[in-house]
Amino acid sequence: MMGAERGRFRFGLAATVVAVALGLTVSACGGSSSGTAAGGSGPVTIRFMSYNYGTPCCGAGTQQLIDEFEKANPDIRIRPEAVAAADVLTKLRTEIAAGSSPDVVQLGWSKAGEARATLPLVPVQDIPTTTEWQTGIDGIYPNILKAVRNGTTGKVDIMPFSVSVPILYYNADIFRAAGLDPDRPPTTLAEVKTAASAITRTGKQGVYVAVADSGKSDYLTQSVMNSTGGGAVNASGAVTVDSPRSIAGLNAIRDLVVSGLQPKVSATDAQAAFAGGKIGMMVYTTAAMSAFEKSAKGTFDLRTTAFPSFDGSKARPTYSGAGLAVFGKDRRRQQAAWKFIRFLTSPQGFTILTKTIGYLPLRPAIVSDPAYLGTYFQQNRHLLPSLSQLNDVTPYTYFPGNHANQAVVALQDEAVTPIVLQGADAASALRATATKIRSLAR
Amino acid sequence: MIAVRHVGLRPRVAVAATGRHAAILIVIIGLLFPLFWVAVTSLRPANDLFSTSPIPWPMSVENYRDAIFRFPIGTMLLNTAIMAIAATLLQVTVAIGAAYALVRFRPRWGGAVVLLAGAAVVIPPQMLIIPQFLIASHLGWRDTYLGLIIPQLAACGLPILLLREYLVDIPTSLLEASIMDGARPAETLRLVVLPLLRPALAAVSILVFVNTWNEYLWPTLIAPQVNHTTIQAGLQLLGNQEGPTSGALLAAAMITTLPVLAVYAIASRRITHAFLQSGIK
Amino acid sequence: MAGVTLEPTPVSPTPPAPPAQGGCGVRARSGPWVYSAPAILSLATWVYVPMVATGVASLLDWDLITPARYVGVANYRRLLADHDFHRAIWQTGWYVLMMLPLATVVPLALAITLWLRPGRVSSLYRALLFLPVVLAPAANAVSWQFVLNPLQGITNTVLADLGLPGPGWLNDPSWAPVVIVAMTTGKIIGLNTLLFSASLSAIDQSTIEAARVDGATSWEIVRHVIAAQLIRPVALLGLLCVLLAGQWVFTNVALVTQGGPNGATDNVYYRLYTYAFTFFDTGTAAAAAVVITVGVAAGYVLVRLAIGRVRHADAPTAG
Amino acid sequence: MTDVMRQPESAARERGRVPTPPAVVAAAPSGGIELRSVRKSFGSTPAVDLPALSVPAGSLTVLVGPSGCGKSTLLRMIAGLETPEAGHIHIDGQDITAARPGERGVAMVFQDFALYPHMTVAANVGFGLVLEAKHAGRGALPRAEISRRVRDVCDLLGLGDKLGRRPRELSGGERQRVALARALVRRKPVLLLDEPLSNLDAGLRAQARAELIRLHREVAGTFVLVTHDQAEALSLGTRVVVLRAGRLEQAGTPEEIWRCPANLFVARFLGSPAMNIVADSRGRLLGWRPADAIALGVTSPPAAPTDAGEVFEGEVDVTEFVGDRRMAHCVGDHGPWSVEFPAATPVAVGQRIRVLVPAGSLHHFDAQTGTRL
Repeated sequence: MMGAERGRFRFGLAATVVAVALGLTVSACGGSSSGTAAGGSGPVTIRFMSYNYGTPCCGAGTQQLIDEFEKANPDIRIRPEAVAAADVLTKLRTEIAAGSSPDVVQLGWSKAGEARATLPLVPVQDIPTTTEWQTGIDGIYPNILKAVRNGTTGKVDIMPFSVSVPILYYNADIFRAAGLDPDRPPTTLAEVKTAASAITRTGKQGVYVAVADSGKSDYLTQSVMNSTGGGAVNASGAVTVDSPRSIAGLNAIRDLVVSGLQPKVSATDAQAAFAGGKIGMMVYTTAAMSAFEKSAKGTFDLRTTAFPSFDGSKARPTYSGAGLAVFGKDRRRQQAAWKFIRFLTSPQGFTILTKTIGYLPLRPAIVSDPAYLGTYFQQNRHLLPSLSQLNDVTPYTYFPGNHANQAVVALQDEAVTPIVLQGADAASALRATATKIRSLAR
Repeated sequence: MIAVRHVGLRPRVAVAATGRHAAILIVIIGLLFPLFWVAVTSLRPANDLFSTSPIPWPMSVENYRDAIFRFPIGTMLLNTAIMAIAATLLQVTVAIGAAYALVRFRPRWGGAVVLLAGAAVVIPPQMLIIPQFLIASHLGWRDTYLGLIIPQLAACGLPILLLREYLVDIPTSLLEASIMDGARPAETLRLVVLPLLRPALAAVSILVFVNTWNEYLWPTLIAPQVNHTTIQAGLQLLGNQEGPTSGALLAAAMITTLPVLAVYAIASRRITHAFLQSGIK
Repeated sequence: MAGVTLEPTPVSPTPPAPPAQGGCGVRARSGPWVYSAPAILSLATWVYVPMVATGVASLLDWDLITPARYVGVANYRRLLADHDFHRAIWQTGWYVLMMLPLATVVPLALAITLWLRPGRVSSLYRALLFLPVVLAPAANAVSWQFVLNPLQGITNTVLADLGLPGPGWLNDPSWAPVVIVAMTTGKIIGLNTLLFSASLSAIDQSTIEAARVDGATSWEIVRHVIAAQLIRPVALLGLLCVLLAGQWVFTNVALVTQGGPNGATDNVYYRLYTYAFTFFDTGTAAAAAVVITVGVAAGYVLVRLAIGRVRHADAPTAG
Repeated sequence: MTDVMRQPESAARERGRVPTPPAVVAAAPSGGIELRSVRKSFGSTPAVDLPALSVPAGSLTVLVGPSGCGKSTLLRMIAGLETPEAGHIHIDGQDITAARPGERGVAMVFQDFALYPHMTVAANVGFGLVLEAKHAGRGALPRAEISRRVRDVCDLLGLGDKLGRRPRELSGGERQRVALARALVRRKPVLLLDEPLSNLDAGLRAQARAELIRLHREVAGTFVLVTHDQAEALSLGTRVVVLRAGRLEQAGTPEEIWRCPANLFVARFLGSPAMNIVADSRGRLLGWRPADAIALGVTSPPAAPTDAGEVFEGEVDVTEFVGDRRMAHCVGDHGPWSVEFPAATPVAVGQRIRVLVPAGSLHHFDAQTGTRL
């Protein structure tokens, strides 16, 4: 019991705490102050949330695009914000919940469905005038524009940007060692199997179809299901992951796993293994191209070919990558966002994107035009097989309801991953998951 | 378990001594091997990452170049250090105040404060994270140091409890003696309590620092941007890219580790001593 | 006569000043408040207000963006019927069971070994053991993932050279949680070895010498002298570590497996995070938070009771 | 004030030894304490309840009583470490009931000495002065003066060569002297000592007692000392205040309370062995000290009782040899009593003995109230 003494208290401790707190307030960096400028004149700053920005693979290219845009448009400043690809939806949603939505977002296609259903997306086609829009999209593969359209409104509400397609990468050295002709790569799944078993006999791994992708995107699952005549969602919006045709698609993959032609590993591990020359073939997105090229340089002969077809039907791969979505609230910022988007997707923008990051150019004309990518494609031929696929890429489908992303996660985690990693029975796994997805849609 | 058996049963037998060393070394190697291997691998060229040779030859700094020049790893490390140090200082300062108030003045409501602090230690942080996020966002603290640091005060319960335990061990008569000497409360704290508490403060600070340094969830939410976030959240960005960037990732992991290793190499004796002297209860 | 006198005069006319606040004497009025205000404010702002808010949110259907809707206990009903949540609870229990010995027995054995033979080597060992604690979890995760790469990681390469089949580690549902535990305990072993060493250093060396003079073997010393004095810190640290481990496991799961493969590494904390920040089902996440907190509190009370019992049972040996 | 310490020259000269007692300044000593209706309780049990008590300036007043009698609480209330629930405390006529401990002109020596372990002897002793100087701001004691005063007081207490040591490097006696030095250096009119000798071992304690008495003489301040040891109280104090259960039992010079214990409690509390108490034929209680009895015949038949006292008879139950004396514990008709003989006196267990207690050595108490008659 002490302290009868009363305190003419000299601040000491409390003062320190307050001082520390205040000091931090003063010295704290930036903060999200950009959300304030509503209208008026002067330069407008828009926020660009990108999963390429600030990364070793693609950061420099993105920065170059921003620099050139700002040079051409001195009244618009771009504030890039980096996020992890898998976290885009999370960050976007927390930003919006925190009352400060970014203006332009590089949004993965697998997340577009849920973003459309639950977030205040500004349809990109609605921002410019019709003529402006027409000039903006002039020359883009019509099929791409068709594929990315919003199924309900029929409008392009998210601008196609980094569109990738699944292709078959193969290691020509392993092909030769296995007695296969690297100039005649497999075009059907049956041929893939034959090649894979020849490769496994040499002690290497045969093939890896990365359906259980690390970003929890279902673009390859959909591509496989489409290619066997099924699909994740049918034309009327019903969930069809457990339809016999869809099951047949994943069964084909399971077949590879149980017969030992495909290693039971995650896509990340397989990716590293293919880059390390341990796997003969890999079905994976074109987005991995530059990374694979880098690893293969000086170690093996990397080649690519189109996504294989399944049991006689036509190959119907869908696309992955990201589009550019607009969330800015006021008109002025939306206009600025549109200008930025138009620049990013212009022939000039794509010349930079393709050269620095390896994204597929969305305009066939610039591939051969020496003013743009003509010379580049003469030296870098790996991307060419995938370009041909852009003509018949199928639309990406979205699960219905407000929990589309949750449904995709469920599909990938609870059905596709067990099939790939444990050779689980495709039919029962897909049926159980379909029930869950349907209940989420309600 | 192995260690106890060897130590205990035949202490004077040389075999036991060897066994003891072996057991400890096995644990140490088991814990540190991944780090060692990553250190070796990070120096290999990108196309030779999975070589099994323990010597990184041919050697290449390409991975480090990628990590340093194409990724803001320095900023992230700095952010992490600022966050961890500031949050530790803040938490420990706040805790000293509370512990001192509880012991020096013995207020009637002291029991309630101890209870509140104790419960705060037990509540899983995930339970609080959504409201914390909304509060911090509302204050405009997203992607700021303030946002990274201040809400970590939620964890001040543990240092309060620990420091209070130590403070209780200081003889009451010392505090009273300082009062008789005419010291004001702040002077008693600064001139008598804090010097006596130094080893305990070091140990508690280290404990808090380790927890803060290891914090992952909060930075990913409150400071998602690459230039504002911490290394824990930032390495995710590298790992999450399309295409394999293992080389850069490994180099980044090493760069993250090196300053810690350096500080640790200098201060490990102090750190362990702080713990040993304080005799944490 | 006496300088000190008992005066017969009655109570002084001035009424006694009432400085007392209550039964236990008078305190400075502002002192304790000023010093504890930062702590009380911190806890209120960042723990207790959020806690109440979470409690309220658990009764809402809310995605953080569209206006919230009151749904009563629907979230709880849905959560308690959710198989994913059940699995996460069992998995969390499994983690705790795996962690407990690794958080107590192993570091205790290491600490005792190092303490019985103090010296330079022991200091070095202790320093090396503590090293994983300060490593960034992200770097730690990267290292483990890389070493355990099933196709070309050094572990499986060596196993293959020994003619052993290398498991899929993080790709294998039965191995993945083990790897997560291993990744996490690296930190816990280091931290607890140091904490136990600290507890041990408080033991008077002379009691050990006395026991040695009495002819006690090292094992007997450990059993009777050290064990008796360490029961309390061991039990409490075990408890603390289970709490911390939950967080560190969470970090590793979030960094490495995201709960997979096939939900094998899931746990309640990660599940809560998933509800909250992957599915943006704030209501369910809040309900899960409430359920978890109640569970942790119950576990805490049980452990406290168990400690009381253990201490009671061991009191005679303590001497 | 304690001007004794302003003796730098002589102190420096005789560094390391207790200096010769300087002339005590004859000015009226200050530090008189008045307590009025002071009350304090812990929970429902009253700790201190004193209608009035005064401690004269310049006295060495010892508060004594069994543990829990409230003596420490009383001391701490004077110090300002506890605040009374009711009543007022005055020092030198000023009401200091609500003053802060540092401002009421008191210094204190704690039972465990409470030395700051992280400070040297010099820093320990000078701590209060340094703070005082700091608080005073301009016009404060200069640093040189502080260190001079610290040196002087340490010299006075024989600590001159220990200034740079830390408490853990000192012996128990040295620590006690540091604690004293720390209290004395501030030259407060009142010095409070809370069981200052209880942490010393027996040999040192006798020496420390003498030193304390000398110190009190030299310093000429008011000392208030708390002890539970009645012998210490009697030997140290110029005034003794006996407390029980928070109430005053008796206050006076040691001789007064030894000769005329005000009640049964005081009578029993003082002296070792304790006073014999037996009931007499008139229903009163008779008390006498074992040493005051005169043997009337141990082996021979009893002599006739005289008017000059009271004769007691009993059978020896236990004998104790205590150096030059021998104690006999007897069972008498009215109960047990003890008596002290010269060591040579042959007393055997089982023997019947008779003793005479001179009338002047007899104390009479009321059987009901215990008060002295």
